[in-house]
Amino acid sequence: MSIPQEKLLRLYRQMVAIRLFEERVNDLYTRAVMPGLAHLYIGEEAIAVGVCEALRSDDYITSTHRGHGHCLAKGAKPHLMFAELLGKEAGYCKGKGGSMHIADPATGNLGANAIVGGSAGIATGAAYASKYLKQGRVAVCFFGEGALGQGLLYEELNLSQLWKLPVIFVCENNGYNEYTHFSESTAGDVSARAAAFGMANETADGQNVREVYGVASKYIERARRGEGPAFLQFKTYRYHGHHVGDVARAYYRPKAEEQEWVTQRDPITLHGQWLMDNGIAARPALDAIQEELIKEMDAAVEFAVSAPYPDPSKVNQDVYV
Amino acid sequence: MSIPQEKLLRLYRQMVAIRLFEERVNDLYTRAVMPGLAHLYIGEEAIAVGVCEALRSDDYITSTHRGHGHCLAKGAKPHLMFAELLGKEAGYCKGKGGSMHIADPATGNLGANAIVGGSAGIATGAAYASKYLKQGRVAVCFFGEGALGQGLLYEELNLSQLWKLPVIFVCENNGYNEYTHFSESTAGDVSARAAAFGMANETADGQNVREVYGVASKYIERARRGEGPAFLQFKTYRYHGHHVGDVARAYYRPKAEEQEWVTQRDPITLHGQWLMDNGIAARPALDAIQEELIKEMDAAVEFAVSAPYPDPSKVNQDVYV
Amino acid sequence: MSETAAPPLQATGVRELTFGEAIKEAIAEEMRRDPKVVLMGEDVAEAGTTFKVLLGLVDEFGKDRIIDTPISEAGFTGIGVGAAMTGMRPIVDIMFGDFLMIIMDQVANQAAKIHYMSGGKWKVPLVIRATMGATRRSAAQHSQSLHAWPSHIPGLKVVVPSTPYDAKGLFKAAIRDDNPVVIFEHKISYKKVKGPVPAEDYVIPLGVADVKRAGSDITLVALSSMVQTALGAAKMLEEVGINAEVVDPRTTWPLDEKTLVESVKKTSRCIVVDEGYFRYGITGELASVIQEQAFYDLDGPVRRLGAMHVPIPFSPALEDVTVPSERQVFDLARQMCNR
Amino acid sequence: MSETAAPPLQATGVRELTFGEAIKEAIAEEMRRDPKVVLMGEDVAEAGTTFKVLLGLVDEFGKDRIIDTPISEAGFTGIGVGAAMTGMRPIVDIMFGDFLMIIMDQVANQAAKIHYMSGGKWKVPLVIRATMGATRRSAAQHSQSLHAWPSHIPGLKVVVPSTPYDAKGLFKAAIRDDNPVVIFEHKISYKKVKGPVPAEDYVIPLGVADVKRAGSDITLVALSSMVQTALGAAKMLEEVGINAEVVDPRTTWPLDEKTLVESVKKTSRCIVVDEGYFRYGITGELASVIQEQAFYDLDGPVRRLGAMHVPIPFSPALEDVTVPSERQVFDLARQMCNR
Ligand SMILES: Cc1ncc(C[n+]2csc(CCOP(=O)(O)OP(=O)(O)O)c2C)c(N)n1
Ligand SMILES: Cc1ncc(C[n+]2csc(CCOP(=O)(O)OP(=O)(O)O)c2C)c(N)n1
Ligand SMILES: [Mg+2]
Ligand SMILES: [Mg+2]
Repeated sequence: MSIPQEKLLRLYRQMVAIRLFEERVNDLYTRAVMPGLAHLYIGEEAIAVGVCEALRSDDYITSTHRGHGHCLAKGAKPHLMFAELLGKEAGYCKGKGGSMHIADPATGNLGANAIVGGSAGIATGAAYASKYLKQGRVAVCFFGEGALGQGLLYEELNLSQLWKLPVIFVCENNGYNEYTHFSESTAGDVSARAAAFGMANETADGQNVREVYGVASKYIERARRGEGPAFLQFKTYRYHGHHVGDVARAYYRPKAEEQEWVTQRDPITLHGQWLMDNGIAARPALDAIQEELIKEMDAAVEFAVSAPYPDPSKVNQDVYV
Repeated sequence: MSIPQEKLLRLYRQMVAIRLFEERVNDLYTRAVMPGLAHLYIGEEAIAVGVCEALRSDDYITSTHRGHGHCLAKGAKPHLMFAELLGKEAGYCKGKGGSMHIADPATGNLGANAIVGGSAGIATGAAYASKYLKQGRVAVCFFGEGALGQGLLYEELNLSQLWKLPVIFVCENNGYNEYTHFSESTAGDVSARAAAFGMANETADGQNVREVYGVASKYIERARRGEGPAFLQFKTYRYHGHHVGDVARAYYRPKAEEQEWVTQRDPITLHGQWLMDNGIAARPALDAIQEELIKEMDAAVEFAVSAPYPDPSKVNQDVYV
Repeated sequence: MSETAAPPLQATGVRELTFGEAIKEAIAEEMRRDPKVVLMGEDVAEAGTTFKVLLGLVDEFGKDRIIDTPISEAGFTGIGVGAAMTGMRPIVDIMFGDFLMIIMDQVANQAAKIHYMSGGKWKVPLVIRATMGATRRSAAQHSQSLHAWPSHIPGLKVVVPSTPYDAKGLFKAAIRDDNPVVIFEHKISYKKVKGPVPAEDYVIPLGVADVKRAGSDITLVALSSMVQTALGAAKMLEEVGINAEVVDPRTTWPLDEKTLVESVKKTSRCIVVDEGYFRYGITGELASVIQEQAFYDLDGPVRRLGAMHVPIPFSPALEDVTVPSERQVFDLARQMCNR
Repeated sequence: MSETAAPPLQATGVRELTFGEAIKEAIAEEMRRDPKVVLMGEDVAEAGTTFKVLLGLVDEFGKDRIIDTPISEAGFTGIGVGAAMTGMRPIVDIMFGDFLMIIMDQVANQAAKIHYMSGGKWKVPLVIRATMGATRRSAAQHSQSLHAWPSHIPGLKVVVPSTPYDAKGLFKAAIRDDNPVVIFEHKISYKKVKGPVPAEDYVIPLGVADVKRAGSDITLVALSSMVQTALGAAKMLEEVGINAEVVDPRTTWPLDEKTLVESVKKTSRCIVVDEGYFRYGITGELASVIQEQAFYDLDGPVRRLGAMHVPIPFSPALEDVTVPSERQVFDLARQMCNR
């Protein structure tokens, strides 16, 4: 499938934006400016970007504890996300949600979720509503391979296939559930688990943003046509710790393995190289994109840091409609 | 596989015993002697009998809401079961459990369960203990195909395969979840759901007790050798309603369908015929077995009906050890 | 409040309906009003639920709106949550309230918190139907009354109706509410409890208690099936000259503290009766609220009667003694009024 | 009871340990005593749990006894139930107490009822480790204190320790108990709370409250983290001449009513403080029990302080006001003692 030039450049820009965003999150944590913890998406950018590029703005997504990339790729504004991460009133959730609960109706983001696999039903329900209301919207459920351990996922695979709902289950297989290699937690074959329900499925390289975009587009449009759900597995890797505090990782994964992915499989480097090799953009153009985004992200952090905290009196608002 | 003669006869006897037991349960309900409801196993006898015949007496089973057949096949005494069904002190559970909770450590019966799929973890846990304690015991988890809707089952399939536990998942597919045909609740292929976890699996005729016994023996011994769990699907049919009160069934399944199974696929008739065709037993011998069991069952009902109810003061005993 | 105790006088066509019929009518009326209302659960369509309460609805609304599901309570409750966020008003039916234990993450970690976690941006207009009540000889896993659990969780509303009139009005309010609402229907009441119900459309606001019987000597606070028990006890008490007031909160959350407290301030005595497990449940909260706010008007401690703190046994000889009886309420009330 | 408040004098080698170290020591000692004790959960082995509390245990006991599981809380809890029935003494670790919502069927429909449903024939010596406590900036799904839920269910025992000494003694008792026990460990206390712990083997029986501070003017009943809060408030109260008694039930079930009631009869005033949601939870039951049994000795109503009845917010500016503070306890106590 041939991807128009400006799309190819947007794929690059979006990945860089997420990378820069997450680097600043890590910095805010290290400088003790951010309360709590955060799970960085660095290394996995191609999945969120490739999938969301294939979605309409009124399509839905559900996200995870590692959700910043999904939210940004679906159109979230960095300054409102930083504000939420810092617990400020100006944040997407007025500071009530934080890193693991960014939600935004304006961009179809049904919310990140701190319960592993917890959003499988929500995404399936949004797909059900879209079908019932004949809206032609598709819902994407992002989840890590660790969610394969949650029974709820299988109930939703069965229900969505049975009812031919326009939901796409996107398994981001980064090889680890927290500090455990997924081979120690996962028997058999991942995609066979979807195939068992008669669900369309495909496994692809999560570090190649064009491949992700291509595969996602194919199944998203299929779902939009009413031909049913799909299960997509993308092989990827998280460069940083399970969360920002997970720095000494040698006991559960070799440094060499990390190095190999960072140096050989980086989705941004690979796509940038491809853009240059194919004469779509020269280095200066790519650098310019990065420069521009750095300014944007620094300004966004600025905004968030100087934004006020919510007044304590707001604590019991928004409990009920 | 060739089955010794006395085993072939015991298979017949056990099936007849369950049939006669259940007929009396239905009668006790109809005559308003039994409190509450019960789910009859009539039509499915070959599965419990074939599987339990392949088990050691110290092996474990977990049972379901439709559990009388499993309990009897594993060695439960009819008079103590009838007593439990009538809520009498002499019952297996002192009247505290009733039809859906018959349990008996003496026969390795970990208990029937009123939560669909609720015993998948218990059976897997018993298999785990057997492996850890090096006891060589196998645990069988009986469940109806409706339990395929419960996420817990998939968690246990993954865990038991991952840890190579000696547990056998026996899916009794009688085609209906209560009043809904399983095709309306089940997407894809049933045994593929186990295969997806890399689990050994086989589908067989649940009306042929010799076939059930053969398949069960093969996988039970394999599990006992430490080669891991298995998933067995047996196709069967329940002759009566979902429970004793479900009499007008035409709205969810055709009378003709019921008739076909009752007249063409009855496990007792088929095995009896086979025994005669193969010169293992003549009609009089089979009739004798039946006569003897009728006496035993009637005596068991007698015992239960005349047994006393527990004293109300016992109500708060057995809450804690 | 008391105008909701009996049907409004101007009510057109008041019929005598059973508790179950009133619930079915509420659902049917709301489904006619609003095409976004759908109901899903196991065997809800042709079978009309295990309790046969919804028989016939599928004929009017079809299988796209009265939806049979696989045996996946967590799965379809999750679908209900997502559908509620995206324009629907789903009712999920989990049959036996005991099965709440399977769906609590979807109910209490997801549905209850989404509005708050999103800073008020998403809402979840979901109704969860659950049943409650023992003495059906269904044993420990099919007889529980678990309304205390969702009542403990901020973000949920909990409805526990006792009469056909209340059931219709409260159920309609629950469906129109923009928050997740768990409604507990008493199984035995489905057929056993009858009462006048207007054919017309009416809603009973959530959070308004109802005085089911006015009295002056003692207040009996009761929910669901225990309202009938309390009314029965009140009759017995009348014969010994004790005039009991029976107050039904109707919803555990929001909670109409004012009506409860005013009644007790008036009578100076109170027994809270509930069919849920006795410990760390409904009676503890209600008794605490009352003693906190009416302490100086109380003659003695607020007393409580709940289901015996044991798993519910199968044998009739045992099960019947686990649920508070008219006799127990009568004896305790009489002793408190020392007559 | 009070002899358990401080380590027995004859204690050999009393060390200062953190709350987390005491729990690890209890588990290690029991695993040495009894090969049938195993522990399973997510990242419990090399990672020593998400909270690092069990670091090193796997080196001594190996991966067959400190078992890493998939992210299947219901799945491995079910395995724990079955294994407990068949000769093991498993400890299942569900990490954040919020995940209890995923396993409640296995805990409350299965483990809690099996002994009773089987007429006493099967037993389930299972320990379920859960955490509780807010102010870690983990937001609504990782900060709850849900000890009220299992406390509502007959058949379960519920342990809520507040000090390292109690944690070790109660955890060992829980492991040796033949019933299913849910133990709630306060996350912040793991590192923050330190105290003397004997190196020797000792158990604290479940169902025995402990007077953490003797006093005469008012009784502060508190559990877990709130014991520290109550003790802090007691210090502040001392400065204004109010002598507060702090009573820690230590287990919500079995419940040592006697010790609570005796204290309140003596002081005639009581505040119950808990970190769980305020409504239909721990404080309601404890306040009810106390007013039922000590009513005529009470100066005024039993008062309650619990976590604000809202989902737990992320922002520090909001989260901190949801948990009862020393200041709140102090102000309320002072007002009640009108000084
Ligand atoms: C139900 C549940 N169990 C456990 C956790 C704790 N936890 C948070 S993230 C995580 C690992 C998730 O691994 P994976 O799904 O592969 O996502 P990744 O972190 O690799 O992106 C765990 C166990 C949780 N949040 N929810
Ligand atoms: C978790 C749960 N959901 C629903 C029910 C109600 N229920 C009891 S039996 C049954 C149907 C079970 O069908 P299947 O598993 O095929 O067993 P069968 O009755 O056909 O033997 C249902 C829905 C239940 N007991 N537990
Ligand atoms: Mg992962
Ligand atoms: Mg079936």
